[in-house]
Amino acid sequence: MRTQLAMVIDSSTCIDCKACMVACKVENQVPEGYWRNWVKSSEPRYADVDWMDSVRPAHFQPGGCMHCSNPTCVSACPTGATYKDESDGAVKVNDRLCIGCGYCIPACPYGARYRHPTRHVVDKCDFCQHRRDRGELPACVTTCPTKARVFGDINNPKSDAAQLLKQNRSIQIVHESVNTQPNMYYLSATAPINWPVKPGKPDAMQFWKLINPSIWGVVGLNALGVLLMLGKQILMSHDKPAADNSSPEKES
Amino acid sequence: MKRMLISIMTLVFLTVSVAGLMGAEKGGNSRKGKYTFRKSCRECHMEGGKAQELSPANKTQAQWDAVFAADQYKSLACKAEWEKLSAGDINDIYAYMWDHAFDSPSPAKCK
Amino acid sequence: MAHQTIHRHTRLSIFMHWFNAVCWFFLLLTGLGLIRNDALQVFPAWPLWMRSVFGSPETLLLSHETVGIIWAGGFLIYGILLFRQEVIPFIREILTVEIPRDSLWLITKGIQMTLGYPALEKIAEKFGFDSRIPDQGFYNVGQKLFAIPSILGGVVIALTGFIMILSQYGTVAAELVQWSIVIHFITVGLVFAGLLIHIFMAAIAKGEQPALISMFTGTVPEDYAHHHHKLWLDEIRASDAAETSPAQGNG
Amino acid sequence: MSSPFDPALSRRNFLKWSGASAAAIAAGSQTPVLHAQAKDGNTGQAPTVAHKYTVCGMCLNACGMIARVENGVVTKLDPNPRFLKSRGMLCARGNAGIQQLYDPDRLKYPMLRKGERGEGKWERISWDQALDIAAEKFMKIAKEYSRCGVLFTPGSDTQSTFVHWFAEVFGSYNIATHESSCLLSRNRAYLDTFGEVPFADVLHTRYIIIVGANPFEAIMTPDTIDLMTARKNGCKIVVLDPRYTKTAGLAHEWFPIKPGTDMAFFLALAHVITQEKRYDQTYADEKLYGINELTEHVRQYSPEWAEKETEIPAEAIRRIARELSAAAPEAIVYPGRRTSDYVNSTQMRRSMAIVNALLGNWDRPGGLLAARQVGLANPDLPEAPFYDDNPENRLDHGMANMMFDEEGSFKHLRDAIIAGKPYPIKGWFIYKYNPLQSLANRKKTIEMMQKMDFIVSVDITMSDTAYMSDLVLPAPSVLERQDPAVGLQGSSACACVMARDPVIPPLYESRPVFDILKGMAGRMELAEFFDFTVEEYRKGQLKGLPDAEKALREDGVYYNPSKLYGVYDGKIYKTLSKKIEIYNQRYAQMGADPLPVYQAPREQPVNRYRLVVGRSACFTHCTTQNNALLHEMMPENTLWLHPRSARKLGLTDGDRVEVKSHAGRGELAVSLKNGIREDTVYMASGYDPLSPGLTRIYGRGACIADLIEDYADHLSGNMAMHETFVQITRKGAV
Repeated sequence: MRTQLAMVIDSSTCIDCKACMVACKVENQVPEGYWRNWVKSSEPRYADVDWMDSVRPAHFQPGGCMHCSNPTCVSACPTGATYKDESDGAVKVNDRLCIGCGYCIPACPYGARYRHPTRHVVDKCDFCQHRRDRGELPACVTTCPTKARVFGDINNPKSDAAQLLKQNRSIQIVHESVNTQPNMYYLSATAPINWPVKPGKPDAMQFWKLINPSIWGVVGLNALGVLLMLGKQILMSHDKPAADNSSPEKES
Repeated sequence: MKRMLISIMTLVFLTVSVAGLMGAEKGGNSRKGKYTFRKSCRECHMEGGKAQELSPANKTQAQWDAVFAADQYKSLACKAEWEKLSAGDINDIYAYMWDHAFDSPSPAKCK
Repeated sequence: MAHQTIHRHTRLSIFMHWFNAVCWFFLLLTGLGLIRNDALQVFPAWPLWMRSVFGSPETLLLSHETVGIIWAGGFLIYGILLFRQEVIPFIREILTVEIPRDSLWLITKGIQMTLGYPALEKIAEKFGFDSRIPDQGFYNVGQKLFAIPSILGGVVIALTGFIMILSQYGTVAAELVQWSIVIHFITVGLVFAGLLIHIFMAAIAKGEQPALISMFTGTVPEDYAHHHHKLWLDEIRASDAAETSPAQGNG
Repeated sequence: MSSPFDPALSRRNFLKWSGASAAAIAAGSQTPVLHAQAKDGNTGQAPTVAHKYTVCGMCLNACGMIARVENGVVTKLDPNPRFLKSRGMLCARGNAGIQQLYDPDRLKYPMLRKGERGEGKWERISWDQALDIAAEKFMKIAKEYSRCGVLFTPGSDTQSTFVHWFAEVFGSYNIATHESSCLLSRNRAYLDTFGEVPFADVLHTRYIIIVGANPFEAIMTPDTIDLMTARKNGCKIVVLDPRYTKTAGLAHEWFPIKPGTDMAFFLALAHVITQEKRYDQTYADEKLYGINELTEHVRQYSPEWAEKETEIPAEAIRRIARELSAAAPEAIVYPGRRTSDYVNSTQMRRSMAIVNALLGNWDRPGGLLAARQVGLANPDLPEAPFYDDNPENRLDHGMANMMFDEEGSFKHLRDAIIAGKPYPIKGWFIYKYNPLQSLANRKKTIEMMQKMDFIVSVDITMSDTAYMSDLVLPAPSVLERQDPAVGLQGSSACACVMARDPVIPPLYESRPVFDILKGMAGRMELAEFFDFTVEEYRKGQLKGLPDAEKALREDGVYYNPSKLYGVYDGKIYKTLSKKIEIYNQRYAQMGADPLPVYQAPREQPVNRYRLVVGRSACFTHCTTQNNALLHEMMPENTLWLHPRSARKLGLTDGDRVEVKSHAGRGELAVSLKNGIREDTVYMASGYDPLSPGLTRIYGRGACIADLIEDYADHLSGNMAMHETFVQITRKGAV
């Protein structure tokens, strides 16, 4: 079976220490004000109850790009710079093909993408490709104090991730409007579940999709017209060229 | 008013406890004792030295009391070294040993 | 008379024409190869093929951008250096339109091209207009009508392309880039649609071979000039007569 | 494809690389070191990558790290998986250690004050000048006021041992350590109960009560990680805290206890356990001293009584006592760390230690563990001289009756320095210590500084305390230092030895404090006492551990396998009774309560709120708020306020308020939080510095040191930081 790298996260062990966020930031030189990963937290919901009544436990949910199998970002990219890498199942950005249009940014329901302010391309998690090339785990996985993030090929039954997935009930976090088939699995109940947003497209992209058939149509029609005339020219070669000369002759 | 009362009570408490502590302390200068002990005794009483390694934390306060009881030192092998020390020096060493004994409030640390 | 040739294009114009043509084709094909998105691409195999031809998508984009810069840059330098000599006269020429005559040309020529002369004569008779195709200057109005939007389109294509390149090296408002791609695409589509007609009319259509040849030799047969661009020929003759300048003759 | 190690140059690679390395060495670009290395490096080729073992210094935990060094630039810090104490992890602060190294706010060269103190006018001087001045000024003070006229404050740092040594050979015993504002009351309580300060075997426990501690945010290795592992294994966690900390949020039960009443809870637990005979009688007979006195003493402290004090329901207290004793001995009352909270902190912690004693958990799995043998030796150093003209005692001697002589009490010392009695202190040597931000009553600390003739600060950045000093000396980060070996206690994980070697050479003109002290000693006729290198010192420490150097080189850590449980089998306790002293005889002798007697906290004035302080996982006290990587997590602090209290004050979320206490004032925004008691407010420490040298946080938020009033624990002299009540008034919305 094809490799599908994924994260299986036991969010009940997350203590919201933000080590993963800082580790990622350093490893990938993510600029100030931007993040490739995050920890979402549940708000304690005991506002109007008495202190001594039941207290809802806090819940923290580490995340990042979900490397979806049905990635809405990939279908938003006009150039194919954002692609699903068949070799490892990660969703990646080819920096050198990205023109920084940002069509993919609102297309991600998880907010996992941003436009890099100095590299001017879209940036996101790539499961620390360069670390994996060296045989290391992604920075967030390595650094996590409680090892809440388990990383591996879920299609390889021997991997920790696959085994964890097999042994536990898990959920994927999706927005109701589209099942992106994320490759980030959460074990047990994970609380701040409803934060993904409906994938959106910029107006320009919508306009493009709208007008796209017309443009192809105009070109196609013209091509057809030219072909017809060419055909006519070849088939109806007896159309008098002499008439061509009639005009100046008549005039002179 | 309440603050005043608390202050007075704290003061009373402190005086009582400091007095108690004074009573428990030996007369000598513990800091000087440390110095004199190191200078005069440690050459032998150290790891790999001629005699058993000694630190205040090797004995309880009661045990030190026994060591420094009158003329007790005369039964020790290093009697000659003791006699070189003045009564004040010995008292200082006693204070040092006692203050940092095994069961003292601040037992001597290895370092 | 029929064998006499008349100078029509300078060497530089010829060069610029073919420079434009080669760049256009290259940019069109590579640009089409850059659109890799199922919802936008009509020929999904094309980008894949293009990418493998160029070795990688990055080289494809890099080539497209490089040739794009050469194309736009070439015209920019050309335009700046020869602003007086070439640009102004050219613009003046393509903007000179005489509506009654030129609209009649469009109608008669259009009917002739599509339906043929007999049909033209019949229709002219029926609707009561002269079936003779009106005389034209250096460019006929069809060429003018293609020239104006394709020049404007070229500017738009160059500008939007430049914005896209710029956005990779500097901070450009996301919306500007987003709209640039769409406009780049649409403009290329429309200009290309016109281009198809230009190619047909100027190179393939019967009787246009002298025009095509002139894009290499720089000269046209006098009878061709007389037939297609009579007003221009008249002008040359008039000025020849006045100045007897050898430069304007066929040498 | 976008790997920074991809040697292929592309159209964007050049730009990308220049951007990336500019970010990485933003600060370093000014340094000769990096320039030199950049020249040496074969540009255009793949960078030379080295991985070096080191140990984190962002807090005192000392977690094992591997530094990745590319072309002489540290690019990433990763956890050392072989370092069992830190359980193969690195927290946010550890990851941000790289920013401390390359922070543009770092001090770069020695600076001498020009204008008034705090005016911020400095003159750059050479190291020779700096050391000459420091030596001359301290010798002058020694001559005029005795050698005890110089105060030394070494913070928690691997090289602080050299500051202690310097103070000893210089001849001053006026030393105040970080501990006197941190954990001394806990140490006192456990020392006076068990004769030793324990480590909790969190990993193997089945029931843990956490009070006055926040281990999921105040990250401690291995306790924090072990607590989560224990929780996964079914350990029950009960948290008492007036604030809904992350530890409270992840606990099975959380009780927002009334601040300052913790002792009532534990006395009530002891009440239930003794009344219901829920302790092991054989164990008690053999090991405990004073069980009968305790039973008698706590008869008055019923859960019903405690409910009135703590606001925790009596039946919950009774149930917890039963659950706790049922889980014993694999049950712990977590001893905690920062116990500088109330004026009776030692007795409060004593009540917790006593419950631990009743659980019989000492020296057993899942209980409290004794320190383990590490095996470091003391290097041979010359005997320190004795100066006869010195006063007999520390300046703060006797100001608290169970003070630790070698730690002192910053609070009492400060009072005595201001009073100038019993003798004056005129000089101050400060290393990694920042009382103007971290400790109560900033104004008073400034007042104390104004009494002094000469103050030297050795620091990495221009901290507030450095800013108010006369001579500021730049120190390197731990990544640039060679440090002596240190034995670490890792609870059940390990007892180990760590030692740092520089990952890169020191940046700018920074020098480790050892070099500074050695330089000063050489100018004070004390050269013979510093006639060694750190390397030689370390060799001396490791002389009894033949395998250590190899292990440190190959694994970055050395373990000395030692007994974990049953260390006390056949041994006596270091107490007067030689048993676990529930009833403390020495306290009785000196007139303190031999058994903890409940004292209600001071009554809360009307319209005042109790201010509590506490940790966030991204900040070590007040040292990392200005670190760019961590600053992003909390650009400024806010005042946590319960929505009902806010309504009473007419405040909404984000409103700016003035907070006032008897010590000072501050202005900041309020955050409405359900997770705090209505009578309590909380704010994070480390903001609104005096020093503009901390560019990111200067002028942001409010400073706890300006608000907290100065109280101290009666017994240990430890600072009491939760005794302050504040007044809150609206300043208008942002």
